[in-house]
Parts: sequence; C-alpha cells; structure tokens
Amino acid sequence: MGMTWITRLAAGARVPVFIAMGDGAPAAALTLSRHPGLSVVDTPRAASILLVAGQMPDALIPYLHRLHDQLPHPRATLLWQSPPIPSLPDAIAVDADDDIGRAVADVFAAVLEGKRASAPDILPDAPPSEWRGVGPHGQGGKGMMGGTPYGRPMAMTDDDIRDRLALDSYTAAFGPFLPFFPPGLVLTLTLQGDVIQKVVVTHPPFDHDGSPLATLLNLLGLPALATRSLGDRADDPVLRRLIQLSGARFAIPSGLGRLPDGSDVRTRFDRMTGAAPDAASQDAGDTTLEHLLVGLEWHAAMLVLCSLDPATLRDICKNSDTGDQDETQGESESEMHAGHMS
Amino acid sequence: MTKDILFYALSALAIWSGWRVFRVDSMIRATFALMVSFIAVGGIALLMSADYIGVATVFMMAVEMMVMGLFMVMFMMNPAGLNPMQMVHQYRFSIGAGIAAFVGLTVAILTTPLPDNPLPPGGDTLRDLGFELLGNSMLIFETAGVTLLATMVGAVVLSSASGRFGSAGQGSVPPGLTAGGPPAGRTAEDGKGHGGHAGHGMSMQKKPAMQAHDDHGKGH
Amino acid sequence: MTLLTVLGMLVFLCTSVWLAVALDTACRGWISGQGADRADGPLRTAALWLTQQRLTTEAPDRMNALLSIAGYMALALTGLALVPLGPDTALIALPTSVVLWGACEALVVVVVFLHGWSPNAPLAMIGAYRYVAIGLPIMLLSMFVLIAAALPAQSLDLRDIVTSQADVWNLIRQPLGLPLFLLLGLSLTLRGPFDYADSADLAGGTSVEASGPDRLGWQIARLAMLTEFSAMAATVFLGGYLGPVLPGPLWIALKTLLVMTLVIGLSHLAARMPVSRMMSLIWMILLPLSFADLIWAGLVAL
Amino acid sequence: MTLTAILIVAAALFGIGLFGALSQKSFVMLMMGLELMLNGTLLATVGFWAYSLGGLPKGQLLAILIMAVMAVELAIGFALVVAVYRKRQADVIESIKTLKN
Repeated sequence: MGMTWITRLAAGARVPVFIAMGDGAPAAALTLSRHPGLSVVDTPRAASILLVAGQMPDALIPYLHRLHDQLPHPRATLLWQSPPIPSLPDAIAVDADDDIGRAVADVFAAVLEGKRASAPDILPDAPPSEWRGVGPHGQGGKGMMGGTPYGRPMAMTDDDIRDRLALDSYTAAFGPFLPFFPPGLVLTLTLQGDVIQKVVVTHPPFDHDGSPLATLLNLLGLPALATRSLGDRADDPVLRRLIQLSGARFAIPSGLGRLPDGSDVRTRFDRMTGAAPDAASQDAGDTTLEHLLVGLEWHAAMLVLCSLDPATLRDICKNSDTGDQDETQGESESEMHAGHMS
Repeated sequence: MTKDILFYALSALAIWSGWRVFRVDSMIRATFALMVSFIAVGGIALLMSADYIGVATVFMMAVEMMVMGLFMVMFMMNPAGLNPMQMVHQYRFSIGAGIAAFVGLTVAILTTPLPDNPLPPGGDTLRDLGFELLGNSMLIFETAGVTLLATMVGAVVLSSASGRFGSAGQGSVPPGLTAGGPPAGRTAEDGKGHGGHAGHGMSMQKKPAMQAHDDHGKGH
Repeated sequence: MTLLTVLGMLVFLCTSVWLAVALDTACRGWISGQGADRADGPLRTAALWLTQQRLTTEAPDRMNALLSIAGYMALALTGLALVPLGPDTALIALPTSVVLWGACEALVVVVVFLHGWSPNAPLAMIGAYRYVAIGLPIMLLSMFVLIAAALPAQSLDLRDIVTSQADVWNLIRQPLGLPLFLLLGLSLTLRGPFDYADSADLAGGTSVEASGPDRLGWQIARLAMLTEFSAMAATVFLGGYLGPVLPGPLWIALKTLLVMTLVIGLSHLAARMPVSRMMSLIWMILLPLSFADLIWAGLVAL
Repeated sequence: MTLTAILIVAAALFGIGLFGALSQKSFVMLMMGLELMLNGTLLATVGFWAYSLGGLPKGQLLAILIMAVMAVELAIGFALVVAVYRKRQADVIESIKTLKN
C-alpha cells in the first residue's frame, strides 16, 4: 500500500500510547510520559498503541479486551514484560531491557505504513444484549417503569444522601485502566450526578507503588508539573516553587479524606511535595472506602483516592465492601459496552 | 429581496423546529429544537431592526434552554429517548385545539384591516428603547425588575430542601414525636403520593418497586 | 473589500491557532523541564488524527456530536467577525454587538454540553454537567464586566467601545475588568483551572470518547475560540485597533497574541479546584468583584 | 415580509405551543409548550411594533416584558417541579390529583 502524504506526515508524530498497568509493571512505565518520542494519552480513543505493562491477572482480562477494542484503527498492542495473552495473538512482546521507545516507534511506523495489519476486534461488534422490550411502547418493564430493555436496567430513582431529591442513580464499574486510578483497582460505583452514593471494591489494587504526586498534580490540572515531578532530580527547587505558585494547596479543600491518624488530602499532598515532614506511615485503622468516598463529588473523590499511600489504600480496600462476587461480575458484564469505563 | 428570503427561511426554521419539539424522542433534542425556534424568531426580530430584542432573545433563550435541558435529564426517566415511549394524553383534543387556534388566528389576521404605519427608516431603535426604559416607562421597568427579584427568592424558597422543619442538610421532614423516632405526619414514601415517573394507571405495579428501592437506599 | 477582510481574518485565524499550539507546547516543555518539542509536532499529530478511525459508542447522538463541533467552530468565527478592525470596519456591524457576543458565549455552554451529552458515556456526561454548573455563573460575571466596559462608550457597539478608549484603555480605567474577563476566557476555551469539561480527572471529559477526525475538529475549534476570545479581550480592554504608527489590523493582531499568551500561561500555571469549591469562589468572591467593577465604572463615567 | 406574514408565523408557533402544552404529560414538556406560545406572542409584538406602531418605543418595552414573563414562568415552573418532585417523587401531571399535603 502506497503511503499518502498525510500518512507520511502522521508517521512522524509523537506516538500516542495508552498504558494498561498490570501486576509488577516495570518501574519505567511510570515515567514514560517523559519519553520524547511518546505521548501518553488519557483515553484509548486517542491512542495508536496499547502498551500492556506487567502481568495482567485473569480477572482483568475481560476489561483488557474491551480496552483493546476501544483503540481506533490502525492500532497495535505491545506486551511489556508480560507473559503472552492467548486472546491477543498479534501482540508483540518486549523485554525488560529492550528500549521501549524504540520498540513502540517501530511498531507504530509498521502499522501506519500498512506493513503490519491493524489488530482486529476481540469482542463482536454487536449490542451487548438483544432487545428485550415489553410493554405497550417497548420500554421494558410493565407500565412505564423498570425493565431491562437493552440488557441494562432502566434508570430508577434512588434515595439521595445529599439533598433528598432522589433522582436516578447509575451503577457501573470504573477502572482498572482509568489513567488516574491506582493500577489494578476496579470500583463499582453508584453515582447520582457526579456524587458517589455507594462504593464496592470489585478488584483490589496491585502491590505496586505508583506515582501519587504526579497523579495528584494531573488531577489538579497541572500535567506539565506532573511530568516534571517524575524527573530524576530528587529535590527540585523549581518544582516546589511552581507548585506553590499554582495554588495547588489552596485548591484542595481542607479536611477532605481525613484518616484516623488525622491527615487529610492537603497534609498528604504537603508530605509528597516536601512542604511537610514525612510521616512514618499512614494508619488506615478500620477506615473503609465507603467512609472516604461516599457523598463526595467525582473530582474530590478522585483526589482522596489518589492521595492515599499505595499500601494504605490496599489496607482500606481490604476493610471495604467487596460485594457479592457473582453479582458485581454480572453487573459489570452488563455495563461493558456503555462507553469507556475501563 | 434578501430580507424576504431570509424572513421566509427563518420562519420555516422557527415553525419546523417548534414542531420538532414535540415529535422527537430525545429530551435534549426537544429542548434545543425549542432553542433553535427562539433563535430563528430572534433573527426575524433583527430583520425588523429590533436590534436589542432580537439579540437578547438569542442570549436569554440559550441560557434558559440550557437550564431546561438539565431539568429534562434530571427528571425524565428516559431523557435520551433510547427507549421509544409516548408521554402524551388527550392527543386528539390537543391537535384539534392547536389547529383551531392557528386557523382562528389566521382568519382573524386575514380579515382584520391591519394598520400600516411602518418603522421610519434610519431611526435609532436602541436609543429609543433605552430612553423609554429609563424615562417614561421607568416604573414598569422597575416593577419588572422587582418581580424578577421576587421570582428568584420564591424559586429558591420553593425548591430548596429546607422547609418548616429544618435546614437543607436535614431535609424537610417533620421531627419525630419521640426523640429519634419516625417523623410525625405523612412523608412522601408512605404510598399516598403517586410516586415515581408514573404514567397513567400503573401506580399498582409501580409501588412495590419503589418501596424496594427506598429500602435499598436506606440500607447504607 | 469585504472578501479581502474575510480572507485576511482566516489567514490570521490559522496563524494564531498554529501559534497557540506552539505556545502551549513551549509552556509545557518549559514547565516539565524537557525543553521544547519539535516545531512540526502538532501538525503531525493532526495528520495522525485525520488518518485514524472515527469510533462511536453504543447509541450515540451522532447528529448532536457533529453539531457541537461545528457549532463551537461557528461561534468562534461569529465572535471573530464582530471584532472591529478600524473605525467603521467590522464584518458584522451591529449596534448591539456586545450583546450578540454575550449570546455566543451563552451558546458555547450549550455546544460543550452537547459534546458531552452525545457520546452516551458516563465520564463525558459528568464533564458536560459540571461545565454547565461552572459555565453559567462565569458567564453572568462576564456580563457585568462587559456592561462596565460599555458604560464609558455609552453604547453596546464594539466599535464605539474601541473609540471610547482613545485616551485611556479600559485596562487602566477599569483595573478589575481584564483579570475577571480572562477567567471567562479560560472557561470558554476549556483551559486550566476552569477546564471542568475536558479535564484529566475524567480522562478527557466530554472528549473522552472522541477519536480521529472528531478529536481533531474539537481541538481546532477550541483553539479558534481561544483566538476569538483573545481578540475580543484586546478590543474591549486594550483599545482594539488603536495604536500609533502601525496600521489598525496589525495592532489588533498583536494585542490578540498578547492576550493569548496570557491565557495560555495562566492555564498552565494555575491549579483546578473541585467544583463545589470553585462554585463558592465564583458566587462569593468573583461575582461581588464584578459588581464592584460595574459600580467603579459607573462612578468613573459619572 | 409583511405584517400579515409575520402574524401568520406567530399564529403557527402559538398553535404548536398550545398543542404541546395540552398534550404533554411531563411538567417540563408542558412548560416547553407554554414557552413556544410565548415565542409566538413575542414575534407578533415585535411585528406590530415594526409595522403598525411606527416604531413607538413602548412596543419594544412590551416585548421586553414578554421576555421577563418567560423568565418568571420558567423559574417558578422549575421551582414548583422540584418542590412537587421532592414531595411526591412525581414529574407527570396525572400523579397530582390533588394539591393537598
């Protein structure tokens, strides 16, 4: 296939990569956003290359399938320090000591030039459930309420913890590949608007230290500073000054996500930036995610989630409601095609 | 000539989008169809050199319809219209009434001798309006302003959760007869209200479902 | 003559979109300590998006998705056409052009909401909701600021507003005006601390599901809106086309780029706070400030 | 563009609005019908102002008052919808047989 001028132009772009963090992902995966030839993107819809870093446990393979199909063609998958995945026969294995940037660029060029076929869909391109509508207008349940017309329950009102307006609630699995979620974590959240009403831990996070400061800075809308914080310099005076200047500390409401040891998101952020002395370790006590997240709006909830020390978060997840395994499985299955929730 | 073509195009747009408001399934489409209808009317007003009224209509309706759209999504059970359903009643009668109103008005318009006293060309309509608002009709203008203020206060009072029995945080539930006991009097959940997004005649099927949901909601 | 003006403005729009991308990357490179990117990087990324597949979600509102992108772009172009280039030259000459610009502003909230609504996905929908919650009060604030700027001109016409700044710019006459107006710019262009629609905590918010050409279109529309906003801010607060020696259109172009640099710098350096906190900030501090600006302008005009 | 044409367009908008206000079950849709009727009224007012009042400024004032009425109608309408929903969990007309309690 001859290359058109536009493909040739595109081939020189920074390679948009979406990283799916597995268990035991290489440490370099966290700092990949500093690689000059790559651009690590937030959503698979913007990526050309899916990079699976580390081993993907069986429980998360269905999520990986969905993620894979959400990349636009032409696309390819790389397995970085990951054992082969049977359902992804076309994926290219990359060793720990290979130059990941080089490998990604080569595959990208090959796919774009048409030397390598774009990876086909894994899941069938069909509605997740067939039409099961009953009732006088096909709406599902009897009368005008309820029913599961497309394999998904119709929105029903739910009691509201904040203003008693009792509007419709929405339940879906979030994670494990949302860029700001701790690797491996899958939460089944019930939302009313963007207020979290219920939290169930569907899959606990991996035993893996992420880069909480970079994630927090990203959540605060400071992506460039986040990249800077991933740099080699342990004590970067410019970083500290820029963080001060940005008002990030002021942006975080005080008292948000308070743990039994008295620390809130703001103090934890101070510890990360070096503005406050490092505490020995956070003490989760018997705190659950429910205590921490329920009643918060999405942005605040994500700040709380990402401010936690990875080990503390694992303790909290152990305390928390993990739901009836079968039930949540069914739920996430049924929600699977409703957009990008991976 | 250009003015005429523009007028007929905008009129067609206004009527067509006004009609679509009640024909589309998606509530968001309905809301924004209404907005398009208003914008078209604003455009016609601009053609008639009502510079301020025309533009202000666009401005106001963009905001109003945005808010309306939010309410649609909030309160309707099927705002995207993915699930076809009919939410109408007295359909035939309504169509008849609509047509009767249109025909009646049209006949009245066509048979009445309308006064012909067009806008003098080259006038500064904006300046006229300004002097009218802050001159002769100051009282009317101020009354409208005070009415709007009263509306704002009234809307907040009506829609906020706080009522006679406490603040928004506690909700408007009467206090218990005993300390911590069940609320005195009737509450919304006791089945007297025809709950939910109910349509006609299915409160029987629906009540159990609502109850189940309420229990579920209170469980945590 | 009109045709020439239109062409000139389109050329300027393309150039400034390009410059905005370059400034954005430069800012990011400087802050992240990695140095500047290649100059042709953005163009290549655009080409890549053009070649990518256009993916859709299940049961999207396809018509509104397209309308939102086209509408955003059209609003930017309309706003740009309102900017006066000389004492009598403006593509859309209307005695109420400030109000028309306000209408464009209000419609931006509508198109951003539609962009988040149409993919039928949760994160995009949350982005759309949040944007409305923040976008409407910010717009209210900008109305007060604009009315204050129209006061000394005694007119709702942008051309008169520019002429009224012959002696002293509104930037100096109403010191609170431009800072407050810049916040509106951040909100209109979905940037930095006011980016509640396309933010990172929603993995891209309203554009989380956009791929290929759709993504490209949306990003270009955002940058066009940035240009349009900067031109408007330059007109209302920096004296528009007024200036010595150089011809008027060149002055407005230079001032536009200056405002654009300010907005881009601000968007990279300021942190975004949770929505409820921002709501309190807007209603309790920024709106009273805009009232103060209006009263100040009234007293000065007296 | 004549006054007759403008008034007929206004009548059409009014008729469609009336149909919507009478036929829709949902409160919010009902309000949209009312808004459309007011839209027709607004157009007729501006038409009269431009073609038969000789540009009398009071005509524009009336149009502005109609716009204020729209705003009031919408604000109070929404407030009532919220209040009723809070009380009864209802958003369609049939659910409210009585306004008691």
